[in-house]
Amino acid sequence: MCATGWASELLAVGPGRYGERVSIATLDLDLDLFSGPFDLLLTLILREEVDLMELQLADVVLAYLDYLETRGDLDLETATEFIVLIAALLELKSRLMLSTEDEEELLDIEPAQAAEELLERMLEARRYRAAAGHLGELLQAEEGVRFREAPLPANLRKTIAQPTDGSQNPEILGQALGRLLAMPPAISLRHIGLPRVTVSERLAHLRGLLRRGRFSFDEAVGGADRMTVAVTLFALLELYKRGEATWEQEESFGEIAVHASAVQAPGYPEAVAG
Amino acid sequence: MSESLQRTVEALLFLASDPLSEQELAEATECSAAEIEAALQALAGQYAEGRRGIRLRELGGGWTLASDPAAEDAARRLFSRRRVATLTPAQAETLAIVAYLQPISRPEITRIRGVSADSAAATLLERGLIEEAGRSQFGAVLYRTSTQFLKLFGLRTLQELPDAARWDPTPEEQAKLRERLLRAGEARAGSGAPAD
Amino acid sequence: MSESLQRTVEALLFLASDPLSEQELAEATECSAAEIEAALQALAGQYAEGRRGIRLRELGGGWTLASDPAAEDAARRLFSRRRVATLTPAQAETLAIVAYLQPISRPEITRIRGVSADSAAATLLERGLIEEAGRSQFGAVLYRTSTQFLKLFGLRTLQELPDAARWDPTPEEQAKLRERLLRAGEARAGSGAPAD
Repeated sequence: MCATGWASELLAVGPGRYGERVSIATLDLDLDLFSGPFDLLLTLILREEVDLMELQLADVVLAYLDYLETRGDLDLETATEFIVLIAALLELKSRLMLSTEDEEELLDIEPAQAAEELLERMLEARRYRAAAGHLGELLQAEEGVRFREAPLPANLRKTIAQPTDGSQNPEILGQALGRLLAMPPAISLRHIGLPRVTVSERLAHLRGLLRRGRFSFDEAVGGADRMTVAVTLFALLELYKRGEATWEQEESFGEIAVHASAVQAPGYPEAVAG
Repeated sequence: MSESLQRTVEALLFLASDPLSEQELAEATECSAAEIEAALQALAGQYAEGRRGIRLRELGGGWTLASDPAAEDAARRLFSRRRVATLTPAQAETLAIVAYLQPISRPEITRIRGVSADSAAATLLERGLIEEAGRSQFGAVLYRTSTQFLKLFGLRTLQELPDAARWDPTPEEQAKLRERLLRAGEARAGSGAPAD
Repeated sequence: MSESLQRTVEALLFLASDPLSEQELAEATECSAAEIEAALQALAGQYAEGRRGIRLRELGGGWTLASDPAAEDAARRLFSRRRVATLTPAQAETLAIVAYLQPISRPEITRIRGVSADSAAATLLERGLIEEAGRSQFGAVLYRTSTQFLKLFGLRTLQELPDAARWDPTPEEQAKLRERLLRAGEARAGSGAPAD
């Protein structure tokens, strides 16, 4: 690979095409050239300023399957790598899709900073890919050089002095064992960011509100995340089933007024919407 | 005298499968560093390219004998196996990361590559191109390249590897990349429905 | 032409660890028996006694290269010194696991280390520090330390092994050594990616 030209080469590709659904065919990617998600992503972003959201990953998979077929041999390792790569792209893509909706929640870093970090990681991956190319050339240059790998002649083997008794310190064994006893630090699951909210918590919350009289569903979930809203709805249905609460809604998407059931037997509510 | 030392050095190089450092040769022959250096120089003259089927090479921090590549066709017929299987892209990349950043743990290699390096690392270990180098403070096994790696890749030391920064884009190119990345991000925030 | 054949024959003899017959050489080089004979004769002249540290010998119906016996003292010093070489981190870990938990199978050692111990165990076996001790109920070979191990580490019995509690990072943990090692090993292998 050319040492410096790749970036300008990639940068020189044509104008952007926003609003179009980009397929792998129009990108004309040589899949042989990619070795990791950063690598592919870098090229995708540089080429035609492709938005990852516009790219159909299914097309990438199909193109790759075609490519494998034309090559004739199914290299399991390469195929596995590709699956991992697509999974990584899917994850990236789903994050991008989420980020437009829940910007405040998920984007706790500035776009500029995010771009900077992404750029750094892509360049790092690129750097070692280039270094790998160089290693390949070195290995190629040594083609045909072999080394002798014969055991020592028997007469020599017999006369080699054995290490003397007590020459090794048993403390190294205790030390090694101590290192193995150390538990690795627990992995942080913070980035998954699942809010934990249980139905019983929301049941208690709703019952508390019910004791004060009528309330609107919006009041009950004011400012909560989607997961909490969903679980609160479950809790409300549960209260209805038990005959503790019922609700009214004047119009579609209108306010849902919740109040204690007049009778303790289940009946049908007027509308359920939200 | 110096001729007998030269013969002894040649015999040791023939017997050892790993490269021998000048210090090891000096200790084994009970000679001075200068004498060893002279003997190696004389040997190098004898083994000058094109005169012998064996070559004297300075590799992996020492000296070693290797076959002349001209004999490769015959060697392949005789031993019916390839010298070194070529590396897959994943293996080459993992090897490059270990070579430049050693000692380095598997999770760290995975972070840089963006995909798991476990199977590639296992193959490199099995082929003796990388080896363990202790553990990180969190208990992850660290890896470094081996003497075997230097030998097979024709390197005397790791310092012979070119600076990895030479493959980075120029500051101007980086600025352009940054700009494009930012613009792609802005367009994304403004653009409509996702494709799939 | 005959000089290039001579070099190829020399390379093949250098690479082979066993004697090569003239027929094998003829097949590998795709030359006639007469040509091989001539090449060997010319080589024998080059390798005439007293001129080189390597000798060409006819042995068991074939030809082989061998080191000059005059270099034997130096070779003994070289390889004895290498033999005493300290244990690599992987070998020390593997040996410690065998020493404290013996008898123990290779899969179990791997589980504790989080990475394969095959090459380390092979070296320890070859150096006579560990030995086989029957098979586990699942058919895996079990290992224990050898008498040679006790001697090398200056121990009379295994009871003299230092108390591992001295290096225990979490002495408050109550479970048995074996269970704790397995748990920590599995956490290392399973977690995979503590960012370090």
